[in-house]
Amino acid sequence: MTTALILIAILLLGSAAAAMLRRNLIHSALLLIASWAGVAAFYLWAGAEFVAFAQVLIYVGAISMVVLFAVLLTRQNPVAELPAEPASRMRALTGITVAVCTAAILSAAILSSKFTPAADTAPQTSVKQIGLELMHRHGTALLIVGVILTVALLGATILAATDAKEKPEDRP
Amino acid sequence: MSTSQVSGFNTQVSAPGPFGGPAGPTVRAVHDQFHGDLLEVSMGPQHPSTHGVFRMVVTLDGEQIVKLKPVFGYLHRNHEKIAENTSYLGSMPYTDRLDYLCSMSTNWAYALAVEKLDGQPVPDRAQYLRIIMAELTRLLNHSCLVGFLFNDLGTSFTPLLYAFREREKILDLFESLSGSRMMCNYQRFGGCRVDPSPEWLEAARRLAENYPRFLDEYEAMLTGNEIMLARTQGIGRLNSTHAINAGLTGPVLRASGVDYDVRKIDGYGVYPRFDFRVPLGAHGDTYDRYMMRILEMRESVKILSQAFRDLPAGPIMDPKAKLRGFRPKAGEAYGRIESPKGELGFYLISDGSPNPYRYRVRPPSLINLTLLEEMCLGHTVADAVVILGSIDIVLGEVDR
Amino acid sequence: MTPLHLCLLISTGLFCIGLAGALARSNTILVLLGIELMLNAANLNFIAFWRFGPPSPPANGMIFVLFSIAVAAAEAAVGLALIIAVYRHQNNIRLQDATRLKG
Amino acid sequence: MSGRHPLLWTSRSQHPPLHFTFTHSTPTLLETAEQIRDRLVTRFPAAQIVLVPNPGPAAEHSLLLDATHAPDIARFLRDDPVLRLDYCSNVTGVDWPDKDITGITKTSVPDPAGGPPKIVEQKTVRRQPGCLEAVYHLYSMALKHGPVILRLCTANRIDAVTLPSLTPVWRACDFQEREIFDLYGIVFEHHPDLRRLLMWDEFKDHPMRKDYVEPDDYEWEPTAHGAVLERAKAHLTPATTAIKEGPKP
Amino acid sequence: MEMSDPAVTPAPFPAAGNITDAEREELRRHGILLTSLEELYNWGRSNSIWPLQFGLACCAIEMIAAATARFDIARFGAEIFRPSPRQADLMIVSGTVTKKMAPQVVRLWNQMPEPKYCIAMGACAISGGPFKQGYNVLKGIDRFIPVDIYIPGCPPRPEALLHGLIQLQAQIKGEKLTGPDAARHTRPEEPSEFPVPEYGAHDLEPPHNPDVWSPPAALDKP
Amino acid sequence: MLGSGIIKGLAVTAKNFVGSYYDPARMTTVEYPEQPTVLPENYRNFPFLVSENATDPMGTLRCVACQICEKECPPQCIIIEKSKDKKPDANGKMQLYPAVFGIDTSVCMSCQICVEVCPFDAIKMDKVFEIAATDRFLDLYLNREQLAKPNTYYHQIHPEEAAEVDGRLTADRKAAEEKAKATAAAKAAAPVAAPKPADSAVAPKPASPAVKPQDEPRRLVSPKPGEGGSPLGEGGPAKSS
Amino acid sequence: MSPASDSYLERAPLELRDWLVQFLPEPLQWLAHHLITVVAVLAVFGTFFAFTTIAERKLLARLQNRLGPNRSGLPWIKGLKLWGLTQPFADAVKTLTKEDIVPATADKWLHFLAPVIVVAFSLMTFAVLPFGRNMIPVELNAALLYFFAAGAATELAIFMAGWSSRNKYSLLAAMRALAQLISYELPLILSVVPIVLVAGTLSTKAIVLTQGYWTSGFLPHWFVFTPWGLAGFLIFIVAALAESNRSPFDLPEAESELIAGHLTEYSGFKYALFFMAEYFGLTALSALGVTLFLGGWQAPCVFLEFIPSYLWFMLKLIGMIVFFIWVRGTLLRLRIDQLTRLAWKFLVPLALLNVGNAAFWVLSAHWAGPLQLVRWAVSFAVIVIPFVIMGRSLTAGFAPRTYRYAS
Repeated sequence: MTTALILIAILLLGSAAAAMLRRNLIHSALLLIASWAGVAAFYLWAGAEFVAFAQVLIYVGAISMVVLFAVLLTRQNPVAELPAEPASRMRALTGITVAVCTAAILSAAILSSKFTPAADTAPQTSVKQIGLELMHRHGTALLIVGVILTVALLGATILAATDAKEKPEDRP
Repeated sequence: MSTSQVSGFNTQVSAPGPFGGPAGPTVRAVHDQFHGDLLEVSMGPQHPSTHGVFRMVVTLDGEQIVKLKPVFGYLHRNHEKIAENTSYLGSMPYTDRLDYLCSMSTNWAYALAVEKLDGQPVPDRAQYLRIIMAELTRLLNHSCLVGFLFNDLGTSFTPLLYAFREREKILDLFESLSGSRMMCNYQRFGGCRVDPSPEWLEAARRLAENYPRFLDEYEAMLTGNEIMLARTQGIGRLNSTHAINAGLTGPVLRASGVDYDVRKIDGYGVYPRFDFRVPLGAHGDTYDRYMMRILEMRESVKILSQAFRDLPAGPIMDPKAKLRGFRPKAGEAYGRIESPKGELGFYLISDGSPNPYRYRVRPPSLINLTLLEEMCLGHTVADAVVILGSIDIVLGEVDR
Repeated sequence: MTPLHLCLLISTGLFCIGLAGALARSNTILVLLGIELMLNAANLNFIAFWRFGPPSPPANGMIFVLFSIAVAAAEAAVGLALIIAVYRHQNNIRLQDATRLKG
Repeated sequence: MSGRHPLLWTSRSQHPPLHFTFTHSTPTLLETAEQIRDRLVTRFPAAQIVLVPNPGPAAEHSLLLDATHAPDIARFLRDDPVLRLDYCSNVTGVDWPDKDITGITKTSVPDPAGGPPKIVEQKTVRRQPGCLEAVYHLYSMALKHGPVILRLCTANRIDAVTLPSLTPVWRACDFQEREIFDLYGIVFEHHPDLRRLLMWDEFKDHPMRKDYVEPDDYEWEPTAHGAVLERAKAHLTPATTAIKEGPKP
Repeated sequence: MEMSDPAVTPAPFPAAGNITDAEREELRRHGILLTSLEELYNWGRSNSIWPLQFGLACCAIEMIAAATARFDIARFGAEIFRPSPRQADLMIVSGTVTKKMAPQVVRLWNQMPEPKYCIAMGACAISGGPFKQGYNVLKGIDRFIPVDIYIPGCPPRPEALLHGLIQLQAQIKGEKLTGPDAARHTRPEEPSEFPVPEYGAHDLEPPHNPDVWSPPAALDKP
Repeated sequence: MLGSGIIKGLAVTAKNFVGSYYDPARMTTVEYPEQPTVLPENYRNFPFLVSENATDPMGTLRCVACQICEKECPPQCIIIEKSKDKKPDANGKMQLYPAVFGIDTSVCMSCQICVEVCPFDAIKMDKVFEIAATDRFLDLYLNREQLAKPNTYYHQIHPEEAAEVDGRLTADRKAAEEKAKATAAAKAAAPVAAPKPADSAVAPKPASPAVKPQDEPRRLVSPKPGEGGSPLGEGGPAKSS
Repeated sequence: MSPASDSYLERAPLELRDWLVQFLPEPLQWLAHHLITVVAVLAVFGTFFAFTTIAERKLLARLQNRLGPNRSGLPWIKGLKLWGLTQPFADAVKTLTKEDIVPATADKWLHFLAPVIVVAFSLMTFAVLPFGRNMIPVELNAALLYFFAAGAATELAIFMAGWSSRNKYSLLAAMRALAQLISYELPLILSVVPIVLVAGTLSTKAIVLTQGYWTSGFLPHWFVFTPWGLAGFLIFIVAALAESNRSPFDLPEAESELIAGHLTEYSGFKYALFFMAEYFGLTALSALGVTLFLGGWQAPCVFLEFIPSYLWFMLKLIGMIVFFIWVRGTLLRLRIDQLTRLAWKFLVPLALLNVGNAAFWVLSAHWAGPLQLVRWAVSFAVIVIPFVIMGRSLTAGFAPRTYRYAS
């Protein structure tokens, strides 16, 4: 059980870290997709089947496509990024320092806290149950999310589709 | 001759990297204009839809064409040079290989030019036979062209194979008459080579009679198809003024609404004795060019039925015509016919020797490509392929 | 160490990788992807607590994750549209160059 | 000028039109070539326009224009309401190499002895410089007549090989003039895109010229005769002899 | 490996008497295994010849005709004309190869994966044919790439192409994997890619590839 | 309505699908190697030489090496060398014969001009098309022996044409014989001149032995690239301009 | 349970599996159980793939009035033709032994990974398809979601293939593949939503079971026989064609435009993998269509139930595939902008309306008598009227023309 988790974690973290390190944007995007797939695997491991598939469908099937499209549309040089200038090296250093510090603090906090032991089996939740929950208890939230999505997509379309040239990629 | 000037014109676009990296100067200029990322694709000379070894250097913005330069010469077989070193008769089989889909009409064009050069009369029966061959060739060419066009539009060969099924029937006729499927070498100066038997004529008549049935089926298959309409209507529009100025001829010109058919204008052969109509398009787009072919085929069937009805008896060859040692009088002549692709002309200068001094082919396929770029600009790659298909080129004739 | 601890640590790792990417890289698309990773880290937490945490209303964790995914999708769409707009404008996607709001 | 055109070198122009039956008709020209020439001469007094007769049965006479006025004349022909030659069907390049013309002048020398005058033939060999020529066949689609044939001649075949391009007048000349540039080496001034059309860009020769010599990429041919055999002989060592008979089937 | 052909007595063994029956049996089995593998391999390749969708001139039309209903090259499993050379097994050089086109043809040939075959269809592809007097016509594609089957004719009938294809199938079926007469593609020393000629000022450079093509000086009397 | 055109198209292909099972007008596939190709009488592929006699093809060739076809052949794929001596032809007239007659089928464009210009009906078009080969020179260059086919073969492949040709030839022969008779009579009437034996020789003589030595197997001589002897192999980028 | 479910043929495959498993020790039985299933699915659909290719070639040939491959025979045996049925195996031998070329400039890893991923994911979709009564490899609650999630990854592989080849045609194909995926995933999923709505489940098994009733024994309650089901089925077919890159939506490998699209630089076995994946994808989508709309493994009439369920499933599957081949043999290709327009302006709105239609169907489930007729009429109208109107606007400006002749 834990072995599986650790394997998943290695896939997930490794590909995420590699994605952030690669110079080639397409490689980054593809590695990130692997990382998202790892997240889905984690959900599956945790017994959240529905969420796992939704994760794959939306992240791997949709968001990744938009990302790839964006990368292709904004390609400029064969080398994705120019050689690091001092300023950006500074940025990189700061960023990594901040991230490491955050990691340290959070890990300390997690390790020092105590949780009530979990149930042995995953809570059984059927798809129907999720649907009912969504519609009843979280109906308002669902509506709001729907509105946000619609507005965001409209905005994205308007942003990307300037000079009357409609591109299909703007509608994820 | 200033060869340095030649190289001065070498504005060949350098091959860019896979992502439009260091491209040629022209591409850069376009880049600044359009402010997008351009991709330069070289379509051909080996490409499924360039109808042979034609090449288009296409600059793309996304899928849209911002520049298209045709490159010719991959099938430049020096036909004209060879003809200038060969006797008049010896060039006849070479004309078969110009427009290798329509050897019969190319033969005729050449024979016509030589007859004009030498003042050679042609017996009536031969004139009728020539018309029969030319119109059969038109049927063959147009149905194949439509098949190829559909192929470019993305069918999996089905219409092309139906067209070739009918083509085989016509080729069988040609073969049994002239001895060869494609390279008929049938016309001679002053007549034709072989007189068809009554059975042959009967078979040809039956074929022409049944052809409309095939055409109906062919049209039912895809003419009304919504995808076909959307893919061809409004694509590659061409207005008549430009078309005339660019010297376009044949169905491509008539699709733009210009009434110009050499069969009617020159009245060569015995065409004035025939009752047929010339269809005209209104929009000058790919669909019109397609429909011109279909309608012309229907008119050809009419001409054929009249020809079979009126075919006179008599010799097929002027008895005074010479086969060997043919030396036309000094002078020059430009003979032209309405080949299935447009105006096919032969310009001959004779200095009285057995070989032509100058032998020039006016290739409709080449000149019809003059406006290819203008027709394609703003459309997508997929459309460019279709527009090219609708022009109907044969590389043997384009490059000669 | 309970599985929950492990899950949370993984989530922390993912979060910090995303954070580092978002802060350190100068490519706008990568910054956006870093943020996506951070969102995913949060989702991991939701599921981890839903599975191993104290009893809660059924499916709550999952529903939160679903919402989060939806919002992330919206965010990605808008973000990438912005990037394309910026690219159209200044012909590159370096973060440093996108400092002005006005063209 | 008139004497310079290759078609006028020999006595071809003396042939009267022939009578013959022609089963194919040509579209009639609204004006004869002479009429057009006369009209052009009045319209462009400075231009040199020569009628080049066609002695053959086709009898399609042509007009030889001088290079400087050619574009204007062409534009006039295109827009003239009587002619409306809106369609340039065919553009041909022709190479007329230098040629030795043997002229025979007969002079009758009165016989000093008082007999009938003796006719003395004197041979003069004149080296006629050649030229490169572009021939344009014009038709009218609007009025459905034609052809009017224009000829343009370069000054010589070596260095003065420029002619004005008529592509700005008729777009139809575009590829055809490029082809002539490629194969004959006539440089068309003001052509929008004068590049080689058929041969590759690195190619240096003009293969349609009469004096073009092909690169000798000889290979053994079983049926070599004539020119091929001559070429082959240069490659055959004395030891090898080509023998054409082989085994029995 | 010498035992690829069971009909040939194994040479490296000193004498037949020195091998035991078991060994002989072993050898025989090896041979049979190899030959049956060879047969399977050749069967697969000969029945699945995918030509490159590549036409040059008049013969290309007859090549298309061979693929159409009347002649139906599909019966031999060869109707999958691949537009990309990467997936093609057979290059049918159908028509006149001009000097301008020759580098492209060689390039396409180089792009094809082994095992690959070449049919020169029609007079022009074999020798330049009627156009061989032309200044821009290559006198036979075998100047640059090796040709397996020549189909004369101008153009050859579609049946002639089918006949050529059947001959090629027979040739493939007879190919050996090992031994001195092994197929070309199994011998590493045989080149798979050939130098692409360049456009020169007067001609292709070089006008032919001497490694591929050495024309006979003459048909000589012994 | 949207889709009606598509359905119509589907109906057409369905009709063809069904039709391909019973309608011979639709199903036109010929199972080529098994089903022999039926060639029309006029079909032409490559030329062959007509000989009168199947047993002695070389001796009875109609060809008199006039070399007209060699000159007229547009791609120049025929080579003829005249013989030094003469042989009687079918009419008994002494004629030259081709010592060498070769056709390079790898060049021939099957235009039939050689047949048309031949005044002796000596060269005709063959119908054999299954000649795919693996060697360009050994297999595709046809020599006299390979080209010669008897008149009976000609009758077999072009029956009508051959009958017509034969009719013409016999008419010619008769005319020649009558003419010969007439001259003989005239000569007989004339006091001088004894009839030459060749005039009455009807049976053609067997092939001249002079030809024989050439009919030996030929061999390809390839230049050896290593030996710097023959420049033939190189060909080389010889620039002549 | 109907008596048919007890028939020997019906139970045979499952019992064979159980019989095989019982020989193994207890802890391995679970593994073996699944392994056998996987192997069986692979074997059946591998063979099915092989015969689909030959069927496609033969059917296309017949559509085009040809014979098609008919003489491949067998190795070692001369003179045997076997109607060309062994053709795919010859192709397999050939492609497997063909040289594998990786372009020098290509992204080697991605170039290698793309075909692997595409085959893996297209095979994964088979896991949730019920091939027969009780014959479903994995029973999942969210099976439909799983199917689409796995299917989404295949287009990603096409993108990888196109991009990593460093060929311009491939790159164009990659862009097209992305645009196509983004456009058609939505109508595909939306066309399935009504099923989920009516059946009330995402499980494929349950969806098939809800279709397992008949009116008077021969009118099956398949979803395709309802107005919304028919509309959904049509949308599904169009979207499935697009998803599996089949004509008229074969834009990524549009032969006449982009040589071979994303496959341009693939040779040998990798090409074969793509080829395989394309057919697996087609088969999987057809199987899903059969499951969702055509009653899955259910027999069309009660009295035909004696035929085992898996045979019914196969029969329907073959029918779907034949239809797809027929379409391929007839239609021509759309352009990329028309493709996206068709998706966004036609299929998506229609599919959304169809969801509403299905909702109406559920709400009006209790209507009886003459109201039943009203229910059908309304449901039809909700689909047909927008279809006609939107179809007209989609083809606005396009119509066959009449022509004049020169006087």
